[in-house]
Amino acid sequence: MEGGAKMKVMNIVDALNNALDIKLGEDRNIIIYGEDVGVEGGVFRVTEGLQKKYGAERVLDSPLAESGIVGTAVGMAAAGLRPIVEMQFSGFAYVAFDQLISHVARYHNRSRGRYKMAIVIRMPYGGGINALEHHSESMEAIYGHIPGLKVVIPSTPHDAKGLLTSAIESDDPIIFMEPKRIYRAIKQDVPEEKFLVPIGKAKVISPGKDVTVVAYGAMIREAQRAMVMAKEAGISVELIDLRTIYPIDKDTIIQSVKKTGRIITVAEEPRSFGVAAEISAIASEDAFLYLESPPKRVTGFDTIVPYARGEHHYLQTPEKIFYEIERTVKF
Amino acid sequence: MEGGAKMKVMNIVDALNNALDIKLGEDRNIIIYGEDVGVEGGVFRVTEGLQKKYGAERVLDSPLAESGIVGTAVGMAAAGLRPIVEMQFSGFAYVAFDQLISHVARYHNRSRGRYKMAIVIRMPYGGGINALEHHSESMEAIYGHIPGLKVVIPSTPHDAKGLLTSAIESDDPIIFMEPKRIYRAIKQDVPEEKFLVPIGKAKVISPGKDVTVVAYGAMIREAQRAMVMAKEAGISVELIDLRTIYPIDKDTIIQSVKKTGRIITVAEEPRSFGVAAEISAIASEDAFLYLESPPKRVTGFDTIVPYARGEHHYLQTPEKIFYEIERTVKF
Amino acid sequence: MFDEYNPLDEKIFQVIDNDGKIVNNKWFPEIDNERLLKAYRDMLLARTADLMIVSYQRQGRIYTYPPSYGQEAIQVATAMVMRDEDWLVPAFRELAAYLGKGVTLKEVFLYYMGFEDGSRFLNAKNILPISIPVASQLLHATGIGYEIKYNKKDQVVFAFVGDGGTSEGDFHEALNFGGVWKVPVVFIVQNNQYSISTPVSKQTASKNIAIKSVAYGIKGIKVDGNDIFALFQAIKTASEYARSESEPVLIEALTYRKGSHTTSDDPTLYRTEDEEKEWDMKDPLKRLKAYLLNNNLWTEEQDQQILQQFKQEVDRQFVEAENYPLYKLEDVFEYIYVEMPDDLKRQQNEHENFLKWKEARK
Amino acid sequence: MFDEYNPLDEKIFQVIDNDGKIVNNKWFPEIDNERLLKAYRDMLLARTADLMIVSYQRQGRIYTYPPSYGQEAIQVATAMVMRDEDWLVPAFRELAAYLGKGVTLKEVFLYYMGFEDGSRFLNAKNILPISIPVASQLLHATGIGYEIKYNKKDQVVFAFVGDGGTSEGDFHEALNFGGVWKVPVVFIVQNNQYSISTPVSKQTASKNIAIKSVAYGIKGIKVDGNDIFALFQAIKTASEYARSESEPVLIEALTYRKGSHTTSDDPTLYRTEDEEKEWDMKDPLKRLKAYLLNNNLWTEEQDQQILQQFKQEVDRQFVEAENYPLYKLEDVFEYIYVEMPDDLKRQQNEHENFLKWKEARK
Ligand SMILES: Cc1ncc(C[n+]2csc(CCOP(=O)(O)OP(=O)(O)O)c2C)c(N)n1
Ligand SMILES: Cc1ncc(C[n+]2csc(CCOP(=O)(O)OP(=O)(O)O)c2C)c(N)n1
Ligand SMILES: [Mg+2]
Ligand SMILES: [Mg+2]
Repeated sequence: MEGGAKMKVMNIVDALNNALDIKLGEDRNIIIYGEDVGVEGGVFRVTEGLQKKYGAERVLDSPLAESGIVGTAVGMAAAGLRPIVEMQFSGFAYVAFDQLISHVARYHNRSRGRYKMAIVIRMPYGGGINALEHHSESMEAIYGHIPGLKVVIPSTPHDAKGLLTSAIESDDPIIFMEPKRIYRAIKQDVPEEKFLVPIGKAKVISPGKDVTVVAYGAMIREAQRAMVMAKEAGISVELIDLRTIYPIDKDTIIQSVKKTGRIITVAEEPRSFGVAAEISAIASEDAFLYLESPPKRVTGFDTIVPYARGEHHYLQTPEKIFYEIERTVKF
Repeated sequence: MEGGAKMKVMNIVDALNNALDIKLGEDRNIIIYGEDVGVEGGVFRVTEGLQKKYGAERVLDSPLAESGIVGTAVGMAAAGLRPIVEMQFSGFAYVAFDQLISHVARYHNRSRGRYKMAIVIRMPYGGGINALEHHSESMEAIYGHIPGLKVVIPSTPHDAKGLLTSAIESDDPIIFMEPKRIYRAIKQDVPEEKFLVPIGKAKVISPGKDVTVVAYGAMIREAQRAMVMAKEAGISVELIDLRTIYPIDKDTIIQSVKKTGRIITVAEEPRSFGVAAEISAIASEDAFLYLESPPKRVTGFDTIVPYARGEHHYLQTPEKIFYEIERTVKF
Repeated sequence: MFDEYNPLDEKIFQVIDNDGKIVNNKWFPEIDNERLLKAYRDMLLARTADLMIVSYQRQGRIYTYPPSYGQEAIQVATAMVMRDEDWLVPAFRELAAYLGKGVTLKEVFLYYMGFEDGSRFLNAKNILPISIPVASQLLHATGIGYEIKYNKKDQVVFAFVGDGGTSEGDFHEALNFGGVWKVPVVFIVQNNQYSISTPVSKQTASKNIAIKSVAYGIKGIKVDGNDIFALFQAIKTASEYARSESEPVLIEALTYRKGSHTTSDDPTLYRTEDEEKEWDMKDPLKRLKAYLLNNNLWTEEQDQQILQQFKQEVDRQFVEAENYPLYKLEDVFEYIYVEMPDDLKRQQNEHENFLKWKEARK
Repeated sequence: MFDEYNPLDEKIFQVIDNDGKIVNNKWFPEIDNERLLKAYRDMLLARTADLMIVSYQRQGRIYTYPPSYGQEAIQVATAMVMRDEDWLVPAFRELAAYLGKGVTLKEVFLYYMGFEDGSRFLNAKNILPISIPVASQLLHATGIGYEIKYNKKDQVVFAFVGDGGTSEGDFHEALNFGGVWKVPVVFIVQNNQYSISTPVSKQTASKNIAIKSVAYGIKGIKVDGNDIFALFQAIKTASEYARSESEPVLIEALTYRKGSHTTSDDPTLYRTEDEEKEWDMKDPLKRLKAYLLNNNLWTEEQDQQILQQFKQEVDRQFVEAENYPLYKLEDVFEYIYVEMPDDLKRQQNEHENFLKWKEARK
């Protein structure tokens, strides 16, 4: 599909902006709003230039109120629009949780199919940018646990564009979490045309045979670095980019574990009750007889993400991942 | 400790009321408020009679605003009071999530020990009472995932009193979830005096050797019924009442699994990213070599809790638990 | 009207008194007799249904229900003004308004019998389902208002909330967004004096609720919520203003929940009989009936006759609802997503295997 | 004063003009010269520190910082009124107010260097830490107010929020609870015209922000936020009222954020130079300085001299902060709970094992 396509070098911000631009051009039901997304183009500039191009009725600055942003999106969606809203940082989405859980996630069911919540809720998340408190958290497990939501996290510019496009075209509500730490860190050739990366499908980034490493978002890059270290140590890693938190791609995970017999999940989140726990549970439930060592979680501690100066203690590093890879393989 | 104590037959509502009464009497820094907890004594009557006894300054009806209730509790706690607030149903606590996550859970750390959040947030939760939407959910995993909170769920009148008393005396903020389905269903002799049931300690309700069943809240009763069926089928179940969701009592779980080699978690919550996943992960991480069958989750589906007429499809029944016990033992 | 009845002055807009006598000729609305009689019948039907549901509930034939009797005038007046294309955004205590939008009693019964299907409201155009989290629905109304404005539609949104609901942050955000976005939404507060057991005085220290419009730069008015003439006039004026100016309006309608909060509530814990009696004299149905009788538009015989008809109709639809097909396992899964994840299908299959096992064991 | 400057009339309370001339003798406050000079010095120190932090940030010596210069008068006036026992509940742009409460510059630097320790404010009595989630802190203020009332203490709470913050539900709930509970809280809105790039006109349609007090049945006043005399008078009157009546007050202080939203923001995207120039004429520091010079209370020489002192002091404390001990692994765990769960200790040990392994590999 992407073979003959015209390509352009993009970072994740470019890719997201490009996906929004294409979809705004295609579908006049799409409305983008949130705090500072209009005139300024968002604090990370993901919506830059879109208000100029599509007008302030379609790309607008809202009052500073996240529940208001998400709640009005529910009404817009019920009336047939397809709002894409931004939470300035994922750490400020909590104010909108009631609208998210009670309405965004439930309206389709409550109205028994009458109203579709074709809403995308974008939010930068994760640590590593020396930010103030509340700007560094990774709460994807909470969204994953809420029935009615789908949760997507890209790790590359290519996927950012393809997944966001799928999210916008989805009739289900999507929590679209953007690993802001790598917003501009990775550049890649991305097709200029529209294309889709399917929601709910993980990607085997590189096949291997000794151990499966599942990661997503900014952790992919760290895991890749760990993979290099592992290779040097003679360990062959199968790296999987989860890409979607829910619905989680069990098949890809299970298939991989059945091959490697070992699994490690790398995530920025607090450890207990997190995504990594779910993956360990899946592996031990559905690939029990194939497991040669305990499924391992390489995650943040069960602590609040430290302020900038302490973050390095909390964040997963290639060394830490490699350390756990080695321990797992030697188990 | 409870040996010579005077006992009284109580249901869970009585026991909670009694714990509140004793603590109100002991400590004038305790303030109870929430929607309809004063004059009416709460929609489930847990605070019945307390306003009359302690006055409307200490037991009061607040405006209808959960964020307001939790947010003002943060200020009270900072100023040295020990507020106990009620969310009328756990399904309405979402409105208060920002105050819960950003402040209740974080103030002690943010102020580096200067301010303690000695706050108890009580909330009836769970299904099985033919209620309207939002009145039946079980979102304990979300609270468990939030660093800074502790999450407690009693399953008996005795534990309700002992755990609530510990929660009130704790200097850490406690999410106290009350299984409303069994509010009045279980009666038990409970000491009239104050006593504590420690937070963070699970209880082995009945020892067994073939399979460990972990449950909590209203699911204990269902699990006990399943245990009877299992016994008839010649299966010896070790039943553990988790009592605290976080900090989860890994030691008790691991010890049990090392003995039985098999583990099942029974919970009302949606399956993915839930408490049961955490327990499966713990078992497979820390008792890997002892596991003789895949850890199993007997939980709700990853769906919104159905309205009253469909709830029986969703809720865990003794048969369903027994079915999974049998499958696990036969694995 | 908004100037004359500025909520800052604490004036209440009223047109008829407790005896159904006109006290405000200036603002007496033009309503032809047929329409007026229909309004009366609609109020009576809602009240009849309401009271019958309460007794069905006592018989264990339906689950918890929040009765709305005493508040019918507000809802029927809204229905009178509301066009087919207009949107209704309910809270959870607006039986007469749903019916006015075309919802069937059967659907309402299904809802309170615990079927999501009762929440689809397929026979009514442009209506949202019942919303339980207090005040949250007001933001949906504002969002719909945005769509109306964006697509230059000739529509107005009527959104309901209770007095207790005005304390929630979402009330504030909905009116504030509405004011900034300038959307055609009529926010109607049914101030029935209580939020469960909590009186308005513990809910807010503001002089009244209509006055809160000032904080959002929008119009507001306080209306006698048991006076169908005043309500009709106010809601009509508000909706015309909202429609032509694309502006929100806040209406506070003073009324009283004559029944309990829900069928599981016991109002004697927090209300006095005296208070209930006082409000009984202001009963909206009695007042309209008095007006109709005074003006020879209606007779006691007609009243009795139609009451019987209504009772039969309510019962017929109730029994129909009782005979609704059983809730199937697949109903739990069907509408959670538009595109159902494979794993949900697996969970369903897994459970079906259990059910087969269970069946086989018998 | 509240009656004379009723926000419904859109009046702004002002005492001196842009040139430091008294325009309102009636309300000119009694402040002795020493106190006034101290106020000026405090404003100057805050401004000096602010500008220096911005340049430290450019040098990469501190992380993102939200400058408050232009808004010093509000904060220093609050500090002048605030007693030791009173509570300060900050948002995140109140440098001068923290300093006025006894917080050291070093602590503030530590905070923005990414140490939780900078958030403890140990040298200041009755102050909450900086609060990032917009408007959420106002509820804490109301809660503290409840404690004051409950324990019959002689205290007032001063709580800050921005214009953008007034849109959040928590603003509404805090003022509403405050009104119902009748607590001694002075809510101060620093209306600096913008919420990052979003102007107040997109934030609310209400005539002004002070007017929102009406919705909560409390007093409100709109003050020139760059006029230290007016601010002192208003905040003093408000705090006396709050203290004696146990009632909240809402103060809107009109000002301008002269710098960027934070050091990562670029105001040229959303503000014009003309606008910035216009506000430059209203600069609170200039106005007070003009008054002092006019009245021979201060000289340019003194100004230069003290500025040099301040610069040295700021730099001294900054370097001290830079030499703060490294952030240790145990600091991540220490204060998450009062009673630390065993598993957290295990996580720490586990990580220490990794660190040992890492060390050994070198
Ligand atoms: C967010 C939220 N909190 C609590 C409840 C529980 N509850 C249901 S109705 C109600 C009172 C509502 O009072 P009001 O808004 O005056 O409406 P009324 O019931 O009088 O019609 C409460 C507290 C809820 N449904 N939603
Ligand atoms: C709940 C929440 N949403 C978003 C943000 C991100 N944010 C930080 S400051 C700010 C603007 C605040 O504007 P205002 O209240 O006017 O205060 P000012 O920055 O002008 O001092 C925003 C949107 C936040 N901190 N909290
Ligand atoms: Mg009410
Ligand atoms: Mg501002």
